[in-house]
Amino acid sequence: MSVMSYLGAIGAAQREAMDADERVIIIGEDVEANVYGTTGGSGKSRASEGDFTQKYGRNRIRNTPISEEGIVGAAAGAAMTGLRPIVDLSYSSFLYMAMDQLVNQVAKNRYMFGGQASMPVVFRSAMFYGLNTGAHHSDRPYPMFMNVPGLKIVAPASPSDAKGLLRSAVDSDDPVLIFEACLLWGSKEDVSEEEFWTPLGVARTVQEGTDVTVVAISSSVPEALAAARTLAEEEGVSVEVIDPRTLVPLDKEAILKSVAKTGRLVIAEPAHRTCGAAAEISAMVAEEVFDSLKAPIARITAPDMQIPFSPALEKQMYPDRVKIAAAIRRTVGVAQRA
Amino acid sequence: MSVMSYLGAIGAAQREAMDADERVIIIGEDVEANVYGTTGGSGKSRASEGDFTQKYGRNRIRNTPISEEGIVGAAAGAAMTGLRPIVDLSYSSFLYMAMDQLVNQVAKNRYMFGGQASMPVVFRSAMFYGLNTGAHHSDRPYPMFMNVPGLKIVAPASPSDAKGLLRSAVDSDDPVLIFEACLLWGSKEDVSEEEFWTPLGVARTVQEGTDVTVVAISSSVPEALAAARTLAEEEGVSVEVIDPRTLVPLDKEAILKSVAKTGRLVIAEPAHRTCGAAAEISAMVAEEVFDSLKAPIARITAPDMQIPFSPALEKQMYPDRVKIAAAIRRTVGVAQRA
Amino acid sequence: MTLSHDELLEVQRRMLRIRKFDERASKMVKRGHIPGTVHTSIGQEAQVVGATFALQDGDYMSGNHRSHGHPIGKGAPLGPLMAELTGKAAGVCKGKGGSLHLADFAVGSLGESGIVGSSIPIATGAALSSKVLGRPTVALAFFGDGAANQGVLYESMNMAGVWNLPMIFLCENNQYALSTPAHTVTSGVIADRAAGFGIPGVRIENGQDFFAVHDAVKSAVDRARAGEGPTLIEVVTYRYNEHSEGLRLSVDYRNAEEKAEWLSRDPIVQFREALIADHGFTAEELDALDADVLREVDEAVAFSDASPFPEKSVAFDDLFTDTTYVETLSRQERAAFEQKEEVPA
Amino acid sequence: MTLSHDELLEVQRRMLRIRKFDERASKMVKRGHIPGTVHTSIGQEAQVVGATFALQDGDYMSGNHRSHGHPIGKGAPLGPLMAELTGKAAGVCKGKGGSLHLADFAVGSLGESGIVGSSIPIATGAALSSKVLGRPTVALAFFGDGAANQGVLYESMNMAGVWNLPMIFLCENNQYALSTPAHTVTSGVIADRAAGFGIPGVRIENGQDFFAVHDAVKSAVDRARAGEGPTLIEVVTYRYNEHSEGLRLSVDYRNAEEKAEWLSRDPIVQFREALIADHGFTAEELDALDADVLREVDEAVAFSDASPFPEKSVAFDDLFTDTTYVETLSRQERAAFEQKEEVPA
Ligand SMILES: Cc1ncc(C[n+]2csc(CCOP(=O)(O)OP(=O)(O)O)c2C)c(N)n1
Ligand SMILES: Cc1ncc(C[n+]2csc(CCOP(=O)(O)OP(=O)(O)O)c2C)c(N)n1
Ligand SMILES: [Mg+2]
Ligand SMILES: [Mg+2]
Repeated sequence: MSVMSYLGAIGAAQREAMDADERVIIIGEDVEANVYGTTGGSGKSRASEGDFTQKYGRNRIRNTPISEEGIVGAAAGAAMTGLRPIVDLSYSSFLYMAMDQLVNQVAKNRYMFGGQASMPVVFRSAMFYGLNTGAHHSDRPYPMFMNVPGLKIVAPASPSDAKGLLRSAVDSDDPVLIFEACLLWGSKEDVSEEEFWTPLGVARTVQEGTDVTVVAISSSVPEALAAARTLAEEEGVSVEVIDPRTLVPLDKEAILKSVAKTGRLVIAEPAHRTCGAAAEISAMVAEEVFDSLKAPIARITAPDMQIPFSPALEKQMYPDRVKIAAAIRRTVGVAQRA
Repeated sequence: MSVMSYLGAIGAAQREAMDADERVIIIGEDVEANVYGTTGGSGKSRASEGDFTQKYGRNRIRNTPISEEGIVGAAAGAAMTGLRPIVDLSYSSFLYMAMDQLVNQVAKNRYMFGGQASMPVVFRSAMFYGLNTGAHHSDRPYPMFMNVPGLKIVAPASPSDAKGLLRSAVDSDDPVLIFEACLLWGSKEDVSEEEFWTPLGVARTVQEGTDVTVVAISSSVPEALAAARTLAEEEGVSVEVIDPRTLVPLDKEAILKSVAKTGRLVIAEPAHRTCGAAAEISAMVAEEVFDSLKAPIARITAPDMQIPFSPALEKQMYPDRVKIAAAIRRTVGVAQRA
Repeated sequence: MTLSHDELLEVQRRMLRIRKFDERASKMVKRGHIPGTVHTSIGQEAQVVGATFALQDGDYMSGNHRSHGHPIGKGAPLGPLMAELTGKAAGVCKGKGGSLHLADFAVGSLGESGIVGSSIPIATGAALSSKVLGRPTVALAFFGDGAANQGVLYESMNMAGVWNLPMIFLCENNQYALSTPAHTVTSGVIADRAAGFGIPGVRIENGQDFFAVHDAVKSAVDRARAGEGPTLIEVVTYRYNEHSEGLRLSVDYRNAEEKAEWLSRDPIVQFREALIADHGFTAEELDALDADVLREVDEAVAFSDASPFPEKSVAFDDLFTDTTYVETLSRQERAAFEQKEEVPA
Repeated sequence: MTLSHDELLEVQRRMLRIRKFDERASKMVKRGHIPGTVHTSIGQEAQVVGATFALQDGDYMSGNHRSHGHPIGKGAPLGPLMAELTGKAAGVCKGKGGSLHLADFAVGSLGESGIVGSSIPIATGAALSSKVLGRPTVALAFFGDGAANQGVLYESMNMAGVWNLPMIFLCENNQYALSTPAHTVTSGVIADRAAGFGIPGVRIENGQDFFAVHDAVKSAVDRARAGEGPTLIEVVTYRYNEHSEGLRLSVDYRNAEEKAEWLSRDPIVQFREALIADHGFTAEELDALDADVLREVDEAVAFSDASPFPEKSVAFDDLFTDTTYVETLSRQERAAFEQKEEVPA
């Protein structure tokens, strides 16, 4: 065990994956100079030297032109013919550039070709919201990919998960999109320095509780935990916090079981509200365990607005502990009134 | 009044809009030769001659290269500088090619620039599912655009709405994506030959009822109506069928009122299930009128699978009257058991 | 390079197979025996086989909506291709791809793309694999004059150029993209676009001449295999049929004179004449080949006819390599898709 | 063409404004007075003003992440630009765009794009408007050497070529895209890419020379306005600062020698020397200009300082032209965003 940051854990997983399998390559803009901090030396934080390039060479660390559509397509073609690329797309807002390749080729080829192709490729990108980078650099677009069958979708919320889920993603023979959260880059915890794999499709119960279930996604997980602590301390409310970790496939059983137990559900996520992951989880619960529900399901999300640049405006756009706590109170309170 | 097909109604609306305002232009692949049947002469069905080009000239009927990203971006730039383009993107599956322009420019510019820009542009595309055209030509991607604030989204289900909503879309100073359904192309009804505008954001109650609300989208509307008829005749169930017509902005009040009355909700749409419009409507209802609900909300959608080519496989992928009727029975039955 | 007698015969066989296969497919669309539509390569056979015959086993290729016959050019048997067009279980993609999204990995076909331009980077990725893994294979992307205006082509050419990939970009310039004449939407000359991306560009004016196409592609393939990088080749050719079978446009965008001129230079007829005039073939031998190919096509149709349609559940296979995903589909959903009216308890 | 004494003075003023504005912005980022980051044009002023000064009022332009100063080149006042960088209500975009997504419609700036390459077709669309509506305006897209590998550039060049649009594609080749040297990711020469798209391509080797840039852009603008179509211009230049302010990379991807060489050819110093040597300006006059510009920048900062931050509710404006949409946000949602704990009844 050693203390690792979220960003360091990603770097460590990439290094392990590169060491474990020669077919793994890293491809992306500015990966050679380690601009985004996951192809460097230390594995603990932004590295002091760009030593993935030194260690693995330019054949396997491919610094690319700014051509997202071409890069994603080439990675898909490479995955169909023997490589296992990790594509670093840096900001999640750049995924749109490659949307055709992601939806029409990466997600569909295996299916259309009746299983002749397999597509072992990982697309990493970071959601850079909350840092006053404006509407072009603050997107959290994972929900739109959830509507595309054929993509596995991962959103790690802790350093351990960032490491373990990335290893599973690289070893998966199916395409995986990993949405990292730059707000979590600096978060730290003890992480095993051994190799380990966190399975895709298995939720993590971050904290057990009995009064209400909070399903929280990505950077909403620490906020939900903080809200849960406040409520436990100040109001004696027992909150169960669940982090789905992978959004496709979704660990429905874990969520349903928890809601069956608590009877109440709050969902928190940083994406826009309409057709978000929270909508899906809410609908799924309303279908499957309707009779267990004691109160309306509450969603705490970003509103259906773009992200403004000004620090006076941006902060209010995301779920935070205050909003999540308010929603929990409302959910528990409504039931008390009933 | 005259009998118009859905496709003919689109052509009629385009002609009216071109006549009404010189700034309206049509831009797209093969529009000059009227390949997709909405830039031709008769306005009633596939036209016998490509007379939009004759009537309005090549300056306003712009046959383009196959460059969707460029076309959409150019239309956006043109809309910001005085034109009011109608962009014909033919198949909805081609929207991915232009995703960056749609999400990062079309949806965001007005907001980012503090209102300096306006974006009066319409993007038409047809969802070609159900015709054995395979996974690259069968997408129904409107839900992913619902997660993008800044786009108005329209899905007409009848010839009248196809005409009236398109006129409102062209007259809107905001960007509108219209998702047509080729399964409806041939559907016919009496449509006014006068100019009329169907407002965006107002649902249509297709049929009133008291036992259960069915919200149906696009080509699911006629299927829902057929299911409703069967249930009324054979089982005496009174079904209210609502067609939201515009998905953004969504007429929430109409849906909530209906569910408050019936206490039961079935949602039918042709898109994939996860994070679809049905998920959003379900979540919205579970938040807002939870106490009125007498039964679980049911979604009838395409499954989270790609679309296979073979006619032996494809038919089962979409909501139809049988599945919708089954869901209604289940929803009503559950309540009866309660 | 010179081709042997057997090789020349094989070339003519493959061109004929494509022609006869597509002629049959065209009829089958009209009779409703093939669902949806097909886009034929009739008229473009020299361009297709000129290119595929320059590739070796193990080399990769990708195509577009008009490439269901290109695996034939690379030696694929006809039966599974025809069964794919009819949506049968014995189809090369189990009936899930159809004419527009057909792949035949056994002959290196990484797939067509119904999305114009979209498969170009796929082949480029196959060239990248070859390079990274040190394999001697090359990759070739087929695309049309219409696709040549998709930006991803230039992203791919740039990547292939800067990484010196073993890649051939082959533009099938049949002069029209659906109803749109190439010259009305294409600024400059497609082959000339290579230079700005630091790679050689070749334009073959007579794309109906197998030898012209084959020579150019063979040189490019040899260069690529020798580690000398990518080439763009534009082949000027003509499709005889409408854009797709069954499509009826009210506007006649190609004139009769033009059509007649191209028909007079038919690639298969020309090649046959050359075989007899210059390569010692007899008319009898080639007539026998014609008959043989017709028989092959009949057999392919029989193969397709004999195949059942896929089981309904096949629609739920192959999305992912693991099957756990299917189990996450909701109970209602699975029930609905089996058309059951009641949910399992 | 020759510029008048006043015009030459105005050129130097605008170049100085960009330099001093960006130098101040750089400090403000480091002190936390500007949130996020900024990308400066320091070192590239001749290229910016050489281009913008060739445009007329009413002409359009679009830019990228490094173009917040380009409106200055087109004559915009500094205050609202600085207030935009600080996220203030008086910002030209009400503080909603910031340095990366700034537009200034008053001077024809249709906006920067934080997405590399993405604003190129926007300017192309403005050129299309000019053409369709018969207006005499032209449009110019600024983009970097990195952006030159985005496919949408070639889609746009092709459209502009085939429609003969009044359009200038201006590549600011500062030789690096973030940490990546252009030559390692660019195959061929950017300016040479024009030829394949049937339009003229010009490469200006000395992009530090205002006159060289201005001459080339002016000719292209004149051609465009005369209905003779688009031009691609590649200007070789250099950015003095790191990619963005505050960014610290562990790898030094540019060597000291190279930096020194470029610093020795500073565009503003060169232009000043030319003004004195060839155009009858005095050192005093130009010193006064320096001081004047410093004062202008001080005033811009004061303007920004004096402005309040926008009201929270401004975050909910401007998505659509109509306001009904905001009313459809759910009650919970609106309550949450006002940080209220209880839902309104
Ligand atoms: C991205 C995309 N845009 C548009 C289409 C519709 N479409 C299908 S084929 C075609 C014409 C293609 O022309 P070309 O590339 O020259 O190939 P050809 O059919 O002539 O072989 C068009 C516009 C498509 N399938 N994909
Ligand atoms: C589509 C997209 N990909 C990547 C980035 C990240 N990024 C921002 S600036 C930049 C370098 C741009 O280089 P260039 O176009 O040469 O402009 P310069 O910064 O040199 O002026 C990169 C890679 C981005 N903003 N958008
Ligand atoms: Mg063609
Ligand atoms: Mg640069």
